[in-house]
Amino acid sequence: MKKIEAFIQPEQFEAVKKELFEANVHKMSVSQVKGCGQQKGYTESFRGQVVEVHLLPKTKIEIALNEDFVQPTIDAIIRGARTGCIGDGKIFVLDLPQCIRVRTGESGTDAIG
Amino acid sequence: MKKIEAFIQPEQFEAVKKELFEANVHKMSVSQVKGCGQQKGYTESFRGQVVEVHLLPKTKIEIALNEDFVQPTIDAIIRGARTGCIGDGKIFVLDLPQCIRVRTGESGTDAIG
Amino acid sequence: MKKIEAFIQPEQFEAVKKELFEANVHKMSVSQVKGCGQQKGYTESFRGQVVEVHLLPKTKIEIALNEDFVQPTIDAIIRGARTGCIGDGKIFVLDLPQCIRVRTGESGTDAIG
Amino acid sequence: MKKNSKFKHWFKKWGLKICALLVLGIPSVCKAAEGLQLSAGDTTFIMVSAAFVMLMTPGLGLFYGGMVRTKNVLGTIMQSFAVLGIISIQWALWGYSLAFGSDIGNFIGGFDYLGLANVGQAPAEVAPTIPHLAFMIFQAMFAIITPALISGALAERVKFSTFLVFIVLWSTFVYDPIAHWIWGGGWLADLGALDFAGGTVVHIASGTSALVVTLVLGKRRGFGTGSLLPHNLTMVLIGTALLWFGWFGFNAGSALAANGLAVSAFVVTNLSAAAGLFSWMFLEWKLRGKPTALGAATGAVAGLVAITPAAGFVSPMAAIIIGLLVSPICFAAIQLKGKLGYDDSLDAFGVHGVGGTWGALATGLFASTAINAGGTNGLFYGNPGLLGIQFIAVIATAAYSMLMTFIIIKILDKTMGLRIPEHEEVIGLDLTQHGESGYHNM
Amino acid sequence: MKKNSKFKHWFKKWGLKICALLVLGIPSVCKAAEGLQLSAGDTTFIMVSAAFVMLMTPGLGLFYGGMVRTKNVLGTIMQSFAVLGIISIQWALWGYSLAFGSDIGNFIGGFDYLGLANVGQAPAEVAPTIPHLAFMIFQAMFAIITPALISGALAERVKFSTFLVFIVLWSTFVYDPIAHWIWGGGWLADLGALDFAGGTVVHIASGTSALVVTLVLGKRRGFGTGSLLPHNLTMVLIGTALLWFGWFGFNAGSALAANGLAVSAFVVTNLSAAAGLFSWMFLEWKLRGKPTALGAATGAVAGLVAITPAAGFVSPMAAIIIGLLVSPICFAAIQLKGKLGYDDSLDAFGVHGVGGTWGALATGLFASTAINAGGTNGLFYGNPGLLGIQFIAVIATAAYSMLMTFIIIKILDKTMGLRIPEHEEVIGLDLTQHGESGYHNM
Amino acid sequence: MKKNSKFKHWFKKWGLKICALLVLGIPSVCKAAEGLQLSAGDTTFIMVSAAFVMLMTPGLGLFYGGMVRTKNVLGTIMQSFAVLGIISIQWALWGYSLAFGSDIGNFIGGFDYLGLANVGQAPAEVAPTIPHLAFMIFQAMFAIITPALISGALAERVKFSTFLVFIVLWSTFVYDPIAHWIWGGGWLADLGALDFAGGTVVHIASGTSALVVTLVLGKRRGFGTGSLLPHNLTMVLIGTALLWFGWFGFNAGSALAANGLAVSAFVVTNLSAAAGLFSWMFLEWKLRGKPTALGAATGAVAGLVAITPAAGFVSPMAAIIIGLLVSPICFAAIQLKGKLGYDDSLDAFGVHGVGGTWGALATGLFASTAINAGGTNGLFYGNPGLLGIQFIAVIATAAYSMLMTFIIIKILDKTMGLRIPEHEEVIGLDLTQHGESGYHNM
Ligand SMILES: Nc1ncnc2c1ncn2[C@@H]1O[C@H](COP(=O)(O)OP(=O)(O)O)[C@@H](O)[C@H]1O
Ligand SMILES: Nc1ncnc2c1ncn2[C@@H]1O[C@H](COP(=O)(O)OP(=O)(O)O)[C@@H](O)[C@H]1O
Ligand SMILES: Nc1ncnc2c1ncn2[C@@H]1O[C@H](COP(=O)(O)OP(=O)(O)O)[C@@H](O)[C@H]1O
Repeated sequence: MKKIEAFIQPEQFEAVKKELFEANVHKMSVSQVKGCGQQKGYTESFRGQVVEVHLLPKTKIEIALNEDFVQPTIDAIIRGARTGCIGDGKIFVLDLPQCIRVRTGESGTDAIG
Repeated sequence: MKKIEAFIQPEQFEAVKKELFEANVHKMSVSQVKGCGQQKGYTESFRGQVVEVHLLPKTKIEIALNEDFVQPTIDAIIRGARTGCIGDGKIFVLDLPQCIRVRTGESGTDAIG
Repeated sequence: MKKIEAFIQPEQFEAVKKELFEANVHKMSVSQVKGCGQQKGYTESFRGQVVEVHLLPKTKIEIALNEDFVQPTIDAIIRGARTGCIGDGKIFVLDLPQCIRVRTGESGTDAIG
Repeated sequence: MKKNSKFKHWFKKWGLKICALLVLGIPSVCKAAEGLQLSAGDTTFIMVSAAFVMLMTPGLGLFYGGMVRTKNVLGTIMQSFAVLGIISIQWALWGYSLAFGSDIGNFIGGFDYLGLANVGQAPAEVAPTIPHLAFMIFQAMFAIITPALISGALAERVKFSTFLVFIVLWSTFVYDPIAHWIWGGGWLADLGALDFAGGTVVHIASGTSALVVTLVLGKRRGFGTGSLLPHNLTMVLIGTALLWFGWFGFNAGSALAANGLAVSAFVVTNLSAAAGLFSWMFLEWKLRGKPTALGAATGAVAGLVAITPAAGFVSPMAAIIIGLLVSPICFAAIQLKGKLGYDDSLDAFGVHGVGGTWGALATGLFASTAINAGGTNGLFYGNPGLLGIQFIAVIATAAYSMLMTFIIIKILDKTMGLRIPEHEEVIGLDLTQHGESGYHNM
Repeated sequence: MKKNSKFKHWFKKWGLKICALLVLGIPSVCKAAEGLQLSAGDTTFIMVSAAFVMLMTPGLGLFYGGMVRTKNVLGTIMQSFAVLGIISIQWALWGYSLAFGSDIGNFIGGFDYLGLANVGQAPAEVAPTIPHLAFMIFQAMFAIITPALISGALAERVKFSTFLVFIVLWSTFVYDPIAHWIWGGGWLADLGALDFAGGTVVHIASGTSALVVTLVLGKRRGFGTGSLLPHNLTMVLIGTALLWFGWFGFNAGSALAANGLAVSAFVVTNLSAAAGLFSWMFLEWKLRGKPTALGAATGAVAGLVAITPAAGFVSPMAAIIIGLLVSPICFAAIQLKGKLGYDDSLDAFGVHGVGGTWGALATGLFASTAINAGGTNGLFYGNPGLLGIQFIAVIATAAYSMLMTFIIIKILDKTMGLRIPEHEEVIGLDLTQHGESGYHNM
Repeated sequence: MKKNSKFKHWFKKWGLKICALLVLGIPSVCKAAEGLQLSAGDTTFIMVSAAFVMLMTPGLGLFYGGMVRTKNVLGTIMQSFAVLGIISIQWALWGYSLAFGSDIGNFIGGFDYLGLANVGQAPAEVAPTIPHLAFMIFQAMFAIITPALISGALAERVKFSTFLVFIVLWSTFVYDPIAHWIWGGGWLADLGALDFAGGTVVHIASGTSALVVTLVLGKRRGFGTGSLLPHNLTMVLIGTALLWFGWFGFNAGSALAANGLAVSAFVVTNLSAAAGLFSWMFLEWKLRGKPTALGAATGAVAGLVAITPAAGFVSPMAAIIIGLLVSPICFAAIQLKGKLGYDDSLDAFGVHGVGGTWGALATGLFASTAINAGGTNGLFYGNPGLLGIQFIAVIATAAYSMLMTFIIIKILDKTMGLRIPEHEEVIGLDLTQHGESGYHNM
């Protein structure tokens, strides 16, 4: 099993979700983070004191899945998230040795979907 | 070492924390995410425009620990989180090759607890 | 490739960011979590009902990087985050088998930076 | 398609009735009785007071809304807004008439003001220096906030549709009669009970009804596990500020004229709120180790509740004492909740029921004709009788409110259902009752 | 260094002009015409009303600010604050004179009140029982909120500098003349059009201008994909509460004296707001399955908009009908937006333009001299003529506003640029226009 | 058990004293001096003004609360609420008497109004058309907000218990005497210093005291590292709106009657706020590249501060100039903070101290007897003497405030401890001082 972690533009999330659903990926966990990357930052000022802002809002998507879903899922995320501009984000794939469903206690590939 | 990531119902968090403490697991990091799973979604409407809501609030718990704590921790989480209803959540276990304590610079299994 | 996850004091984040930038680490994702560790908790009360608070705000930093950057990055984080007090936090290092840049589709070590 | 036609159908069905009302409603202006002379100062005062009291209902929504969990915040504030929408209309159509129409058997008002007939721009006996409409709208704001107070007892679990029906019935069968008893020339007025600005009518009636509702409704899922924390205490503080502000209109406005008595009521209102804040803060500090912001806010509201019936009858120093004492009393009552295990979620009973009772009795202790020649002396000024009368007023109001509320709520529970199903309670009022979330990606 | 000297330069350049203004501006107090007698009650009433209306502009900022996404919240609220800062001054310097100066050709006011010359502490004809300055400042608050309303149409994408220039031009060339037409003795007043508190001047003018602006400006990035959700609906509800509260000053204050008519306006304002809330809630319930908090808030605001022109002319029951009907009308208009594909982001046109039109026409239907002897009867009271006149007022206001707005906005678009570049729209107004974020680590 | 008995003990200890106060406190109503005639219009005006000013204190709490970090939000707002609770009572018990009691040596008031003795419903000399109690409560609101202003200087690090003792001592030994000097018939009044609504008493006294407190207290942990960002700027904007709104009561109400002067004060208040907003916005735009919402809010507040002493003496155009200039002056002062390295966290000195000083001096420049026949002409109207007097008033107020504050704060630092320990500062005021968190799972 693998765990995918994708960091995308918040604006693209609805599109990514749509693509994922179409690719039959329905389970995921989503959170708001702030990201720093090639995108240039902005400056904020607070009563004349200037602060560099390097972090812009990003959406993080976590999806645990079986191996054969990995590539279609990556493709779906790219389809939904790509705008061609800097800041489109990254997809990371980690190994996932174990997975358990709380409700049933099932584990492994049965539990993941 | 392993890293456990559990997604549970926010309502059950207090119970899970209690079980973890009883299982002698005192260190963890917790965050709010939104999850999409077997639970059916709701619709939201914004001035007549209808939006599907597939994501419901979940609590994510991250715990890094030594191998021998893994099973008791999983059991504790299940005890605290299970209500038997859809949406109870998932537990993922990842490998954790390295861990460092910032304060002391200790690393490995000494640092984790 | 590796993925670093660091949990630090929110107050130290600006310092850590500065150290990371000086160590030439410019890409990261940051989020707010609540952490429970050796730091003692506080009690909250809500209309006379007393609640134990074990969780205090922490900042989580996620950085994906190539192997040769791992040690300098860990050092930079420690430089920025260490105050010598309990609650300074932890750094976890995970294996990262795969990484894809959404904008270009590049993958692996090319995509990470 | 189908929905559209449903709407047409609904419109056809109601259109005529509405038109009928319109005809009924043509107000009769220019019918000022002899000797009544409009004062611009007093008229301004009552309009402004009415606006202040209006603001209290959304303020209450925020006060309550900050105390619930994120998933219920809109549902909770919405309850206050819905009351504002619905009781404004109920009051104009029949509520005002039931409360202030010509007396029927010392129990209820007649139908002479139905649809605001005979309520015009000229002054009436009830408030001789302001337009009758000004008195009506000032009173409307009281009729609105009272049922809104009850929403604190059924927070986070009540079905919205049932709540709406409940408040219409409750206003009609509980609030309107009790308002008549004490302010509309009913039996409590005859008895000589003092209630300057609504200690019994507003706070005891709503607070004791809240207790009944909460007992019938049952506890929230998770009650007692310590996980029902307020999602936004700054919202509670904003609500408190608006309540305190609005309460000046509530209490001072109840003098119905911008005179010395109004100012006196204004002053004691501020002092009792301050004293309540002060004593709750120190009580918590002593008993729990730390003074909380929510405690301070609760104390201020309790102080405001307690001074309400007394506002036009007591001296500033008495107000400080009333405020200082209300906090320990309400604090104790709230602890009871934990002990007895009922879930008066936002302490509508603990603060309004109990604080209002203390205020009504304190009026019997501290009332002084030196403050208000039109009042009566209380126990401390040599007249023990008043305390007895106040006691009767409290008991009668509480008993009637609780009985009627029990009947209404039981009927609604059997017919419409009072409580949302458990799985909806988990999801929250906002998504299940209103199809919305309070916050997105903040 | 360079910046510093730039500032000095700027100061030198403007210093003299400001001083000139100062001299110009020495107000001539103590010039009360014969027979004008100041009333403390009325003066209090108008000052308080002005304060209430002032609060509406930040209230509107919150109402709008809660509906945008997090990254635009400050930019949106800032638009309202900036209008408050700028139009306060514009009004004192020349706006008031253009609107209320001595009539020139039935179209615009003269320069006699430039820099508030001749506007003093003594009463003037226009409001004989209050200081002339009181009338001026009360009117100022109307001039402020009107352009602020338009900001709802260009939310989340307008360039801040252009917006500022726009509102100054718009106030000068659209608001000030129209205010003169109907309240300053212009041609609409002569025609006999009724507009008690600004249905045409405020709501139709701003609403129809908003439509033009939104059409020129184009849609927001992401419009129609369902991702433009309001970031904080509790903020919308706080804004609604402040608007409702302030509207009492808006409508009742427009009687310019604390008399029966003011109270009547106060009462119908509350009833129409309540009825609007009520009917929007039930409409949504019927058509969409659930009553939303945003819907209730929108309905209340629509009810307030609709009653504005009618407030001093209609009975309470008519107000209920006006409020009940405004919601279906505005609801339908908002659906159109989706159909026709223009992005009136926060429904400035859908609520203010459409609701204001309904209110102006409803005045032609329900106006009654039994309520206001100084008014005219409407269709339902036997005078069909008024409806025609109201119709002309609506068309004239809308046509003039839309034409002028189109000219102004096109010129600004060509010269300064109207819209921020797309990559800035992605980042949001707060960081790109103001160098700030609304929230940090909440 | 033990706790319970402690409480009983506490109660026993204080009960008697409270009762004694009660007796003392029986107010003497109906003692109107000859020739004083209550006006309903004026009475309404002062009551409403008092309510407006009351709202400013929670408004200030929000203004400050939004600027601190999440972990300190309740602690910060709580400071304002606690002042509201405590000084309300202090004022009634002895503060009012010290400030407005019969003059002792031109320095302080006597004990005749202790516990509000002799302060009744009848008018008094000091404000002949309103109840004496109305004057008292209006002044109470000033006494409340003034110490609350100081909390901006010690934000995020002060011990709550010490803060409470501090404000009681500060009010008694700093505010009450200075209020007497200028408004209670003290030496500054005799000298001919002008302070319409509290430029010296309120803003200079609190602002310069804030500077002393901040110097003694030291910097916050993390000061200068750029990580002390405001957690919620929308809360700051809500606070600003409430301050602006309440300031109408503050300044116009200071006329103590609803007359032309009150309206004039109202108008100049709005203009100066607007001009301050405007010039701060453009200053930032020029010097920093972007106009911020916080800057606009700060400019508006600075404009309000600056006009406060001048409100009843200057023309609208002068008000615009005062407002336009206050922003560069305060802006420069705030930059100093960075340079000199002291941590006036929320700029209580930079805005209130400096802005108040500018306002007091500007009164010496722009005051005109054409606006207020009871005033004096300023420099620009041919009387250079006033500027000198204003200068003395500024220096005297600042020197006295700073000296006394230094003494009080040093004593408190030695005895109770002023600052929370560093590890508590890391955790935040909310958890360590109040055992609460502002937000849960939002
Ligand atoms: N090495 C990394 N480690 C952690 N997060 C990253 C990393 N690289 C990118 N991200 C996340 O992805 C977001 C977009 O990356 P960015 O470099 O700006 O765009 P692009 O990949 O298009 O060049 C960042 O804001 C950050 O949240
Ligand atoms: N494959 C997955 N990847 C990421 N998160 C998941 C996955 N499956 C479940 N989750 C998380 O767990 C939550 C509960 O899952 P759900 O499928 O609704 O319940 P159940 O496991 O009881 O069927 C989801 O809302 C989501 O946050
Ligand atoms: N084993 C762990 N698993 C997950 N998070 C941890 C773990 N240990 C520490 N943390 C995170 O690091 C933070 C600091 O840890 P703590 O034990 O308080 O400090 P220290 O490491 O200095 O003893 C915690 O609040 C938590 O967020």
